[in-house]
Amino acid sequence: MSEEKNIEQPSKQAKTFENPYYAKREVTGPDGQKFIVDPMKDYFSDECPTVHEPNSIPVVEKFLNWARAESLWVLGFGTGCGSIEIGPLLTPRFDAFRYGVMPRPTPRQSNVFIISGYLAVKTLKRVIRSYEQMPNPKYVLALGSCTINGGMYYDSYNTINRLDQYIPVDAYVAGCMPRPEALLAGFNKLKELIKAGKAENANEYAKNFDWYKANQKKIIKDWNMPDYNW
Amino acid sequence: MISPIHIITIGLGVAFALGFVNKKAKNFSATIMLVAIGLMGAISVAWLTALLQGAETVQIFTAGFKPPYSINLMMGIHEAFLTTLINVAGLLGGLYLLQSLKNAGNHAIMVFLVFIMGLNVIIMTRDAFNLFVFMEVVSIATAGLIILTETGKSIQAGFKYMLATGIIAGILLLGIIFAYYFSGTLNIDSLAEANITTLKGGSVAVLMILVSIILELKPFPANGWALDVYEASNPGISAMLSAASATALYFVLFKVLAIANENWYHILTVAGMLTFIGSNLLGIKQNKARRLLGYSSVGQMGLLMAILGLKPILGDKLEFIAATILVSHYLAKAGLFWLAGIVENDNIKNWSALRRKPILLVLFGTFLFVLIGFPPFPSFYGKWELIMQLSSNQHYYVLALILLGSFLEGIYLFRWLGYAIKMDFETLPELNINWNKIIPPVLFGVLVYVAGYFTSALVPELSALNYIPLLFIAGIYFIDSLPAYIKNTVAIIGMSIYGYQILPPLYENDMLRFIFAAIFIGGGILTLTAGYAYKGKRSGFYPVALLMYAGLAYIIQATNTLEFFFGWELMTAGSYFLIIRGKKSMPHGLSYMLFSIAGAYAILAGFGLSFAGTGTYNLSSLAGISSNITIIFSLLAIGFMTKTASLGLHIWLPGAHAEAESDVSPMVSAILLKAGVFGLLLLIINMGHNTETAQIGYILGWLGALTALVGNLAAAFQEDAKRLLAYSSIAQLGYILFALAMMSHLGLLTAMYYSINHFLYKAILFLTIGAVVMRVGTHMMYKMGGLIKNMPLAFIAVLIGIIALSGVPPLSGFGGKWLLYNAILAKGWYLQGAMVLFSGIIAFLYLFKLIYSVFLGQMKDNLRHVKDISIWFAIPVYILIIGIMIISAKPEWVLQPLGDMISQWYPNAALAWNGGLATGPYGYWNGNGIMITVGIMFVSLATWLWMMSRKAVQVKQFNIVYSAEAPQRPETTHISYNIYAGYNKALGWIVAPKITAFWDTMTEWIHSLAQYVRQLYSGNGQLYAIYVLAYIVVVYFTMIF
Amino acid sequence: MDFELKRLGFTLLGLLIVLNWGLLMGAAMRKIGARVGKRYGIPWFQPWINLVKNYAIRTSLSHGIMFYLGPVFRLSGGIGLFLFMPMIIGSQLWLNYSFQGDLVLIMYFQFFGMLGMALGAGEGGHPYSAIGISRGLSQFTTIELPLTLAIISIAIQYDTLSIIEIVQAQQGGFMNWTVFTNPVATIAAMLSLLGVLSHSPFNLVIAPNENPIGPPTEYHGSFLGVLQTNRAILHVVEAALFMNLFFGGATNWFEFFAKTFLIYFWSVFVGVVFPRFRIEQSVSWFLKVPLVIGVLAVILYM
Amino acid sequence: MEYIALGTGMLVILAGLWAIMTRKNLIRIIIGFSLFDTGIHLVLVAISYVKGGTAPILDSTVCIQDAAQRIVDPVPQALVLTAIVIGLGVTALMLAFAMKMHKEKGTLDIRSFKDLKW
Repeated sequence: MSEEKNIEQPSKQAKTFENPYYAKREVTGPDGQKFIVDPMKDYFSDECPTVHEPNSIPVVEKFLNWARAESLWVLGFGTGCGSIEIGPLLTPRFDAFRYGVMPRPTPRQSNVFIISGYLAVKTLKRVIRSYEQMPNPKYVLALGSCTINGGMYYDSYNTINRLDQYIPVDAYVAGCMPRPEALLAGFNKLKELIKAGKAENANEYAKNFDWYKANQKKIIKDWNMPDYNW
Repeated sequence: MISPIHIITIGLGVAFALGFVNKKAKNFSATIMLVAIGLMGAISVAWLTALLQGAETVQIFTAGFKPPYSINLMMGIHEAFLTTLINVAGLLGGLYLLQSLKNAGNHAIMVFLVFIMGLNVIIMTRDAFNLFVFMEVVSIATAGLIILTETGKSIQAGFKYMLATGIIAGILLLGIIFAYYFSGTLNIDSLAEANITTLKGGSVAVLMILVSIILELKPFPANGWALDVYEASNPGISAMLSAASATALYFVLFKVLAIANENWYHILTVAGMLTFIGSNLLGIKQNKARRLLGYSSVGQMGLLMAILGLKPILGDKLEFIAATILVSHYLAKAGLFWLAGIVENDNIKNWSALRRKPILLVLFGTFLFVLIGFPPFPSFYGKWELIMQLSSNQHYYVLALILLGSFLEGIYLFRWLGYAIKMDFETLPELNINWNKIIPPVLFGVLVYVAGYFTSALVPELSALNYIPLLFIAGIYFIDSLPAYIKNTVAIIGMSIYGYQILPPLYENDMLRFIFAAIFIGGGILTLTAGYAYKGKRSGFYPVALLMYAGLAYIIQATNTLEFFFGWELMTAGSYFLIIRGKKSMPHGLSYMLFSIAGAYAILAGFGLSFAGTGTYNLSSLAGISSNITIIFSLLAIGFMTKTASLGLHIWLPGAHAEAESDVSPMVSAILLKAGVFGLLLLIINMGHNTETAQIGYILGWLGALTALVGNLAAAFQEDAKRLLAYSSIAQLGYILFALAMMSHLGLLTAMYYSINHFLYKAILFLTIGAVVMRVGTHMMYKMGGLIKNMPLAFIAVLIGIIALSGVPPLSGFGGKWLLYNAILAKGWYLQGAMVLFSGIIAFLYLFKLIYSVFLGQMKDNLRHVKDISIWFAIPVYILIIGIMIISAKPEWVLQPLGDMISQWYPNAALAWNGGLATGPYGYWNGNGIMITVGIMFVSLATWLWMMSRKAVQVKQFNIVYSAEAPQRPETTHISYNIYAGYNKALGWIVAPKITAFWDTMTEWIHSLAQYVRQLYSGNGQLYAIYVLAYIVVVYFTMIF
Repeated sequence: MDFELKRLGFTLLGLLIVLNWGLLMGAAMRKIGARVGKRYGIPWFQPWINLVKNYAIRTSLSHGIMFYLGPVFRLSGGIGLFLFMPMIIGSQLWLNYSFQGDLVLIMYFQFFGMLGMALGAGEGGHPYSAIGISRGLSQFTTIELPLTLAIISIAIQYDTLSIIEIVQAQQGGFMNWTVFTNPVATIAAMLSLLGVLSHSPFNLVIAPNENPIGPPTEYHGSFLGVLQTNRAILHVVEAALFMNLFFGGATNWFEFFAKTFLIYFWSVFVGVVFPRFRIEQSVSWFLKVPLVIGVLAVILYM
Repeated sequence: MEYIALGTGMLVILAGLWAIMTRKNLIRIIIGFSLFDTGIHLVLVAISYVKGGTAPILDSTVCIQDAAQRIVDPVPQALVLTAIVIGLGVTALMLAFAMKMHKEKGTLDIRSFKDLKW
């Protein structure tokens, strides 16, 4: 009965969240000298992303784009409920390996980020981080209505409605959830875009970095990472 | 020349005259006493010089009659020498006791004078009854001194003493009177002529006389009364008892032995050895300083008694042996008891108080080393000669027991030294030092060196010894108060000059010695260069470091076994002090020393046996041994293997090397261990051609392989960087032992190549890691990480070091592996060889861990601003790296001369050189070409990749993919602690510390045994009296049967 | 001098052949793996595409100089092994630079790349890299033991450590191959091969699901391309080593392709059948059966 | 006669030793020691006894030529005097020790003076 009373009212003032591990601190070196360690500066690179121009020779760029299109390495990160569809995609029934699609466990080696459905704000933070860690060129394949307009979570307090407000999306696959066939179609669409040289969203992200960042920070209150996660 | 009788007249006269002096004029009395003792001493010194110059021994007949009708005194060389000792001790002891004597009053001063006079007479008299009388006089005087200068418990001790000596004296008197009854004379010489042991009753008389004198020498276990006195009385008096009384009584035994038959020699030997071992065993459990000294004192007298018992064997060497050991004991024990009086703290753990006055610590160390018998002290020569004589006469049991007893003695003495050097002393009270207390020990400290010098002059085998290094060390000691960089410069210059003198001739004549000398001296200079990184005075470092190098140089230059052993012991002493300088080195220093002593004794025994076999000390005579080859080889090999830290004898190494200072670790690892290798090489080139040694070689091969395996595995599981390198050294020496044990051309070549290489890369690694440790202030690798950014110089050095160590082409380590393969196949040691090669691969585990945990991975906050390693460490490191590079690119420059050298002993087994291409019995290898090929390929690939990724964004430590998260702390992100957990789960059982556990159990047993045995000394004076009587009975029955 | 240039040319040509053969073999094995899993599998040219794509990645990050040198070491290790390995016996031109060192050099040059890669991955600062390396090194030590014993055994058998001489001794009919003259050593070595090629069950090092993906976690783009290039070369060279030692070597490229394929197939065959070992399991496994067989191989020739 | 003296001396020695070994009181031990000493003195004298001999004084009754047969041995007699003096000194000193020990602990039981051991 007294439980209600004990619930603390969150303060109305906007609080900047600070991760205690990344707080500035004074440290004593082995020779006794004291100095300040600022983890956000000392642990993380603060460089901004740059635009990487495509190869100036069109034939070469075309060839490279073909290679990129035929070798799509997917970041294995089940962001939403749709990740359940990734399994069938890679197993005998649909066997996406045929099309050069292959899962990779690390963003550093991946080219395609599959956003498989709704994104909670908490997940969005991780998605942004992983997306930024992928090397240019990189592509985003968004699955399901949730990534387009919020879908059934359109009025949720905790999920985002439009993914392309936060990271650029190359191809949407509609459905709730889209089946693996639809996913394969999405991959094909993506391949077409890449081959046509239209999948330069990594550069778009770099160009419109401030806009994306502002959008991201608007929704992620506890922003406790560097602006760009290398 | 003044008649010796005036020693007595002065003593007695002044003592009586002091009775008339005003009781208050204590200063006057004391001065008179000292003057009197001085005069007595002057007479004995005068006689000593005269006799040394060839004067005749004189006899003094007191009443004008010849014996047996009068008491006669003798002044020969023995007497003159011993009375000199006693009077010097008396003079200094009197000086030391000045305050106590004055406080006790004129009586005490008189008694002290009578005590010294009595001892003089005991030595000089040739009359049995007179002997008894003066022994009683001394005994009463002792008791008087105890009661007059009473300190707490000394009264009880004095009573026990009186009771026991009273009984002993009674027995002695009975014996004398019976002897008189049977022979009609009291003169010892006439008694000896009368040969009364042949009579039934006569032998009882002799028994009573001898057994009582033996009892006066405090044989175990009938010596509780003496121990109590040593412990409880004024240390000045204990010093007198231990130095002067014991000396005099020992001479009594020497004199009286003339009347005994040869059975008594056995009794003496047995009694002596029993005492030596028994009291040294009990000393281990003792932590009261003065009682410990008592045990040691009793033990030394036991040894001397045994030596006397060995008279028939030792022959004319007896005097030399007995005199050296006696003098050492005399000087050291008096000095130690005096120091005990200065420290005024009876717990040996509190002797660190000595560090308040470093000179006292030096004295303390000196005296302890004298007792153990280290060079250059007299006891060293005595023990050497004793062992040589024993083994030439096949008295192996006695030999073994003497070495065992000495080892037991070493345990407690070095533990004590360790406490003094390492325990905290700030909490202890200031020392209260008077001038009169400090002069005697200092003088004795100087005397012990002088005595050592003169003793060495008596040893013909050491005539070629070069004393300049030792003098140089003494010189360094005297400038110890200067800043470190000056001493460092002096030391480097000294070593360079020495190297300049000895290296060129060695290069011409003796390649083997040249190589090791180059490692020792060159390595010495390089490691000393690192010493510039140290600020301040670095007190005491340079003398001991140079002592080690001097020992190594002596080993190199030794032509006979004595010189070799001399150098070996000096090196051991120096390295002990170097090792124990480390912060937490106390237990490791002790275990190092104990293994070293045990190893040195094995070497001593081996040399003894070889001397018995060949009759010469010449080192090359080892080749001519025809009997006992197996034992000699094994003993010497075990001795040398304590230095190379082979499995089973290795437990001292990790701690000792890890805890040593940054520039000491390379000294003791890269350089010192090579002394053992040098010894083994000498052994193998001289004795390796026998079938017996080949069999031992087989065992050694397996041992080497096991050492390599266990060493490397253990290294992989270490978290302490220096400990890791220490285990790595064990393993590397395992390879060397394995290769040496093959006793083939390729085996020796491999071993030599490994030795040179190990010197280079282990010096690099230890110096660099040591320098890193100096910067970061921890040994623990998991507390470091990411240091490559701050310490590129160190990183490159370690990288090259580990590539060379691991045997990855193109650096020099690969040559070793290649040779090893060929040697293994040529020798046919396939399985052992596979084990060695396997352990070589395990090396990758720890090498990776070393470089990764320290330099790569995540940087820690507190190390964010550390600087690169000190330039003084970097210089020697990079010089060594140049060396590695040269050997890697041009292996033939090293291997060809080595091969030529080894061909002297083992003909070349088809290792042919064609430029840089070596063709062995099984394969071929072109170090030069590989270096070029790999170099070109590496550089072009590096350039290519650089072209592709030249625009790379430089990111920081937390810019890693981390499952879409960011790491929170470097400490938890740096994977270093126990990274080989899986490997440990699979193979950790191999390196479970079974050997350490074994030695721990041994130690525990010895302690339990000592604890059990020492309950004999219940503290009850009556019981002690019973022991005395029982001892007589036992000896009696022994004589009957 | 002419010959030197010619040799260089042929060696580079050989390298090209080996690289492409390695890529093709890699594709073929993936295909086999897929078919066993009832999938169609990748196109046969997928490895080339992957390679091109990776070299064409635009972003490149560096964690430091050692991070960048790691792949260089790795590829130098692979190419170095190729250089010191005689490929086709019977022609002076395909012996590469094997006159500079023998089997021992090959054995120890394997570590060149491993060590460099370990250091490079170490500087990446990723915990998984360190874990992967510690596993890799742990496993590799024990893999090498039966192999060492087998090599000792055949060195005794042929009285040489020179690979060329070993191959020449096996000429004249397949019954002269080591696999028939010294089957015990061959078995020991072939068991080691499973570990050397680190397919399942000995692939905990890179275990993609549990430890993504071991040492190269931070590597991407051209760095990864270099690593992939090396992997292709290394697998062929390792297979060639076993071919030379145990299967009579190759006198022409056709024989070379056939034999290396079959040797490689052995490891894939085992890999698709058995699940993955934990590290202490694989370590103890190599120290049980293969070790005993290896010891037996030596004892038989002692 | 001399055997009686010798035997008595030996018995006294043994008695003294018995007292030293078994009595716990310091004074009794010292008395035992005294007995032991006295016994030795008796033995000393007994040994020098010559049956029917006279005092070792060379005068008209004993001429120099047959002195050796006629007189008892003078040496032990001289010795015994010295020995008695020494014994006295030792006993006195022991008593002094006993006194001080009593002062220290208020007891004369030797078993309570075991502070020093091992």
